[in-house]
Amino acid sequence: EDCTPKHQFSTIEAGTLTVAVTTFVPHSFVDDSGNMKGIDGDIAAEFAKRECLKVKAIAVDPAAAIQYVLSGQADITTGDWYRTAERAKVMSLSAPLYTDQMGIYSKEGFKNVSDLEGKQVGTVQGYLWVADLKAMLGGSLKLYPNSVNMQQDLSSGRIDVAVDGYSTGVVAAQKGALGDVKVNVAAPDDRVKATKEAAQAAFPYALSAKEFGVALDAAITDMHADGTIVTILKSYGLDGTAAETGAPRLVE
Amino acid sequence: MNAADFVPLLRGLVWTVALTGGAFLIGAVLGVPLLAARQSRLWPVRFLAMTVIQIVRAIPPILWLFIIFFGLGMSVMPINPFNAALMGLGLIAAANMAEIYRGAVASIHHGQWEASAALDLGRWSTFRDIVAPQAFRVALPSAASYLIGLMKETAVASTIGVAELAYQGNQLSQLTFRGLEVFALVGLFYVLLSLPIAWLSRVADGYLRAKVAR
Amino acid sequence: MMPASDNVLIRLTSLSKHYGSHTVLDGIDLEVRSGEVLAIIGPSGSGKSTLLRCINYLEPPDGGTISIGSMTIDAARPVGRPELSGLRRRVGMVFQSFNLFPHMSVLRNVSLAQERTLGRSRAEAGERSMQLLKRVGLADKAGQFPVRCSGGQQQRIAIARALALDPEIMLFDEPTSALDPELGLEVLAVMRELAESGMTMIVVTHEMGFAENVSDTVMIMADGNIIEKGPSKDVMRNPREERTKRFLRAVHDR
Amino acid sequence: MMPASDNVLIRLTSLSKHYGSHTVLDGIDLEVRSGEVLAIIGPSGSGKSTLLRCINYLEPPDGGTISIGSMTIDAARPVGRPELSGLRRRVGMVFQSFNLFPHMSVLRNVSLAQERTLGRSRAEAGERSMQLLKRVGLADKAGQFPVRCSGGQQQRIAIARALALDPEIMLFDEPTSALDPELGLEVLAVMRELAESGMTMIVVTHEMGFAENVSDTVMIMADGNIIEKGPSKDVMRNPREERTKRFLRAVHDR
Amino acid sequence: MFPTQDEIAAWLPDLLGGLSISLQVTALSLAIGIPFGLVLALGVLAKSRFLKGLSLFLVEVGRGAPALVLLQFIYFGLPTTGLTLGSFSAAVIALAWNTGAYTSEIIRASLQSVAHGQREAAEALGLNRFDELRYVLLPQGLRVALPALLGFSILIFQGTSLCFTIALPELVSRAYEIGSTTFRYFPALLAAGVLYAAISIPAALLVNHVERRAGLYAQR
Ligand SMILES: Nc1ncnc2c1ncn2[C@@H]1O[C@H](COP(=O)(O)OP(=O)(O)OP(=O)(O)O)[C@@H](O)[C@H]1O
Ligand SMILES: Nc1ncnc2c1ncn2[C@@H]1O[C@H](COP(=O)(O)OP(=O)(O)OP(=O)(O)O)[C@@H](O)[C@H]1O
Ligand SMILES: [Mg+2]
Ligand SMILES: [Mg+2]
Repeated sequence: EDCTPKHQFSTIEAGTLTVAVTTFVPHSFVDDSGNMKGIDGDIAAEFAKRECLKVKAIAVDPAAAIQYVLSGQADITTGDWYRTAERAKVMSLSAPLYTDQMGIYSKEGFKNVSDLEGKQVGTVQGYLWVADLKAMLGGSLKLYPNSVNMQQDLSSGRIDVAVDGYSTGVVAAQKGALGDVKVNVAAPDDRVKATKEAAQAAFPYALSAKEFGVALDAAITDMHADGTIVTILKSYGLDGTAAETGAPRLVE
Repeated sequence: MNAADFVPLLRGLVWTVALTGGAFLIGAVLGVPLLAARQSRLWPVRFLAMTVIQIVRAIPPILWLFIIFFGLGMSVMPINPFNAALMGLGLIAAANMAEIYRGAVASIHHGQWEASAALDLGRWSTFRDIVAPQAFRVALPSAASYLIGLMKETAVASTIGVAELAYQGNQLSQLTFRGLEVFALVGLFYVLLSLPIAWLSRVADGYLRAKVAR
Repeated sequence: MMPASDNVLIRLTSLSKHYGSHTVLDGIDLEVRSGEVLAIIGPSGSGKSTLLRCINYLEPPDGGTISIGSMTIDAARPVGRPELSGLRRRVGMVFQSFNLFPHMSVLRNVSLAQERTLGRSRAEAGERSMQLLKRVGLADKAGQFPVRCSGGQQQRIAIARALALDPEIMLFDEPTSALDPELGLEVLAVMRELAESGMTMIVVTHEMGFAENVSDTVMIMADGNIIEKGPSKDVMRNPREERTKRFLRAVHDR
Repeated sequence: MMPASDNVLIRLTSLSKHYGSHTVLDGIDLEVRSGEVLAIIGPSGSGKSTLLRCINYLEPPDGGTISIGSMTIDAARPVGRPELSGLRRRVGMVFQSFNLFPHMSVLRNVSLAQERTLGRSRAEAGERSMQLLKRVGLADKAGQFPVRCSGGQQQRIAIARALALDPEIMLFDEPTSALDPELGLEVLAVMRELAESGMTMIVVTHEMGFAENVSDTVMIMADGNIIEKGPSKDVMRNPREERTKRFLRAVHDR
Repeated sequence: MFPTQDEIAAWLPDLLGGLSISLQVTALSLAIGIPFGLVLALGVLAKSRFLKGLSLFLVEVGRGAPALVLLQFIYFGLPTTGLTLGSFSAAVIALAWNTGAYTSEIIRASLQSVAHGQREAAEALGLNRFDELRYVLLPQGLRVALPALLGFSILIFQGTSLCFTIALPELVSRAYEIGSTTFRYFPALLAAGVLYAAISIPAALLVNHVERRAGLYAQR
């Protein structure tokens, strides 16, 4: 099979892109047959294809995913990893893949951060807005390890409102998992920075993998230009606007 | 949920069983020399063994897996996630089994040791012919209980990439957005795995007890 | 009866044992001739069991020497494994509580040490074990587990087990005191038969009949010392020491 | 000695007990008068312990009745907790192996049941316990743990513990057979004193001296049956039954 | 691999907060679970078929099902029956059940290890069942059970990490949170591990000591 890679770089295992895949639907998961799936997964797979690499996907926990890359056992990890300044100290972060907006889930159809006040609010660990919400809501904010647990508590009424990735909510709603709960993008609010500028998702990779990073960034830029990313987003039921990431930035 | 959803769970089950069985075997075997060291006549050996047992038990399993997989795996030799999990859980099992053995050995009537010494059986024969078979019966219920606990503990292996039962359950719950049903099913699998262990240990205990009772 | 000091098989010199500050054996000197049957009697806590257990080093003594035939062990020096092993093969021991191995058949109880320490083959050991079980009248119990046997039977099995290593000396620590009169009798019969066959025996016992009629010599212990020792009839009928008299009176008054 | 059949305190009628197909008590009929001391002797396995243990329902019998004074328990019917409790307060029991509570002081061993079952205050129970410990000669051991006491002392404590509930009847199951002669003697002295004070006692024993000299009546058991029973001197010196003769001979021959 | 001094200083308040929750859950689970284990042990030993069956069921499910599943059921499952519990209560109930199931086996074995004569003596003295248990069997049995109970307590302490699935921010979840913001997962987990050890090891030494003290009566 004829295939010419676009760039010259090395991977951990020659000819193979090793990916530490966290389970984070719809962004990243491994399907029944062991293939990497999800928005991040499809993008990473497309990158591998263009660089003539086979894909080796390892399903791991987020903590281990980062450690996999740090310890040189995986090239990248997928899982809606946001670009932040703090994270960038430890790992390189690829060019932005798409933006993920803060979604407010409620029966009432809340859109504003101020609607959260005085309510029992739940959110999922790892998002950018967690710190701001914590500062704002204090004890009435509950933190969950993943969306499923939180959505269960939303339906059992232990929390009144949930804050989660907008895209996650859209997909859950399509699967009928949310019932009469409505998902809205949060309106910009000074108290929560994440509402003002959407977070950019990226692939973390090792600080030392300079050439690899160049190739990865180039591929992502190409995929933005040729509409691949929009197509992938749409295939998961999202509208394509999230692909308009703007310039790379690091959230402080 | 439909029948196809079972397939990954069953695949996860295989890993869980392999990991549980392997780690328990390592623990059951390594527990013996660890116990011997714990009971050594030389105090430094005794002290060292005690320290090892305490530290191994005090640190959470997930950390052991990280230390072995990323620490050892990076600095000494590459190691795959399954083997790392096997090593980590085997180590923990060894510490716990050594303690279980210790209790069992302590319960053996001291007349048995005296009779063995008087017959000049030697250390090895005393252990193999006299102490081990009797301690085995005493240790059996605790060991079975521990085995069941270990089986559930293997869930930590999913953090470093072993697609065992808990991982598959977690995955399925996220794909289907159905936490409760999936966990019910996963829980049922675990209970179903544990029942034969519990049952076998009760039967074996009863049988061995009957053999030495009037 | 043999002439005194002729043909000494066991010789203890100033054997002593302490637990902490408590002196249990206070420098025991003792000679036992080959073929002699020595009965040790005395009140509880006088050190009788400790003396027996020191002789075959189940309890290492603190000082003194133990000689069996030409072999001498000095308690003040560390004792090596081969020496210990040599000692224990020459000395068989029977306990008050039998201490049979409950998880093995009667036959295996008797065979095990032959295979492990004498290196006999399974068949050879089995054959010898059956001989011994016949001798104690229990050939039919060979396949049973010990719990299925009465106390008297268990003690006879324990005797067969100790005999299996072909010891030169047999030690008995109150072999009948856990048994009821009739069961004790069957054990005493086996012991009497053993004594008549010429076995050298040291027996801690409260069986006055045995002490008086079967044993050659009786020794009275109190507080870690030998108070009195002599031909059994003499000691049992005309004790010299006050302490002995008191003890024998207690035994008879019961 | 009292006139026969006068003033019966304990009456057993056709008391029976089976373990599976094995009959351990084969319909025992027995009367014990108030103040009488009955010694039970017999070979191992004859059912002596089982009989004692059935009398205070440690082992529920399968059939027959047990009467203590005016209270009657029918073994064929289920027995309620209050009845059982009434029975056990009237009957004290002393075991061969003492069975003291090792984790409690001697004093607490004696006090516990008074507080829990008679509802005495701690002070009251303590005072009574000290009286009893004095009576058995052990007031100075009150604060010790039982393991620190010799066997004979432990058994005397066990007697004090049983007496603490002011029972009308005391049962003893081979109270001296785990003790050496001198220690046994001190326990027998306490029992003799108790008998002289008029306590009704049933004693399973192999102590021929006690059976002959202290007890009023001796009863021989074999295979779950009463073989012979009568005034102690008669039975001990001139047994009628062959089985009794054989057993007594074994006892004397040892 | 290791956290820097600055990191430790920054993380410690958060981790200690998590530790305190872990400790509270552990303490309450043991305080409820061990007596429950005693009840289950007595149930398994009971003569009544029904009691025995029910106890066996509770024991086998309680130790067969992962604590995680028990947790999910009590927290997410019970609300469907109209009973809604807070995270903390749900965690305590689930872990107490788990504790009860495991310790019942330990306690049963230890009670059976008490010499038969002790039970007889207690009965002959007319002590009722409860007093027999309270004054005679338990004090002697617990001494035997102590090491096993401690081993199990450490497991439960470590098992509190599962409580995060029902939104209880215990120690390991705090380490994860630190990891997810800083990508310093391993050092954060290591710090958490050291905190675990800092509690478990002294606890083990203490129990060792208590064990020896409690055994004093058995020595001459
Ligand atoms: N392991 C030990 N530690 C401390 N003291 C001990 C130990 N073994 C025995 N003793 C003490 O040594 C003394 C002698 O014990 P020994 O068993 O030899 O007496 P004995 O004459 O056999 O008595 P008995 O007739 O009761 O068997 C006793 O006071 C006993 O308490
Ligand atoms: N729990 C039990 N289960 C089955 N059989 C038993 C049980 N307890 C006692 N037996 C049997 O009942 C018979 C009588 O036992 P018991 O203990 O009453 O005899 P004993 O006369 O007291 O003997 P010893 O002098 O040895 O104490 C024996 O054959 C014994 O094996
Ligand atoms: Mg002795
Ligand atoms: Mg008896």
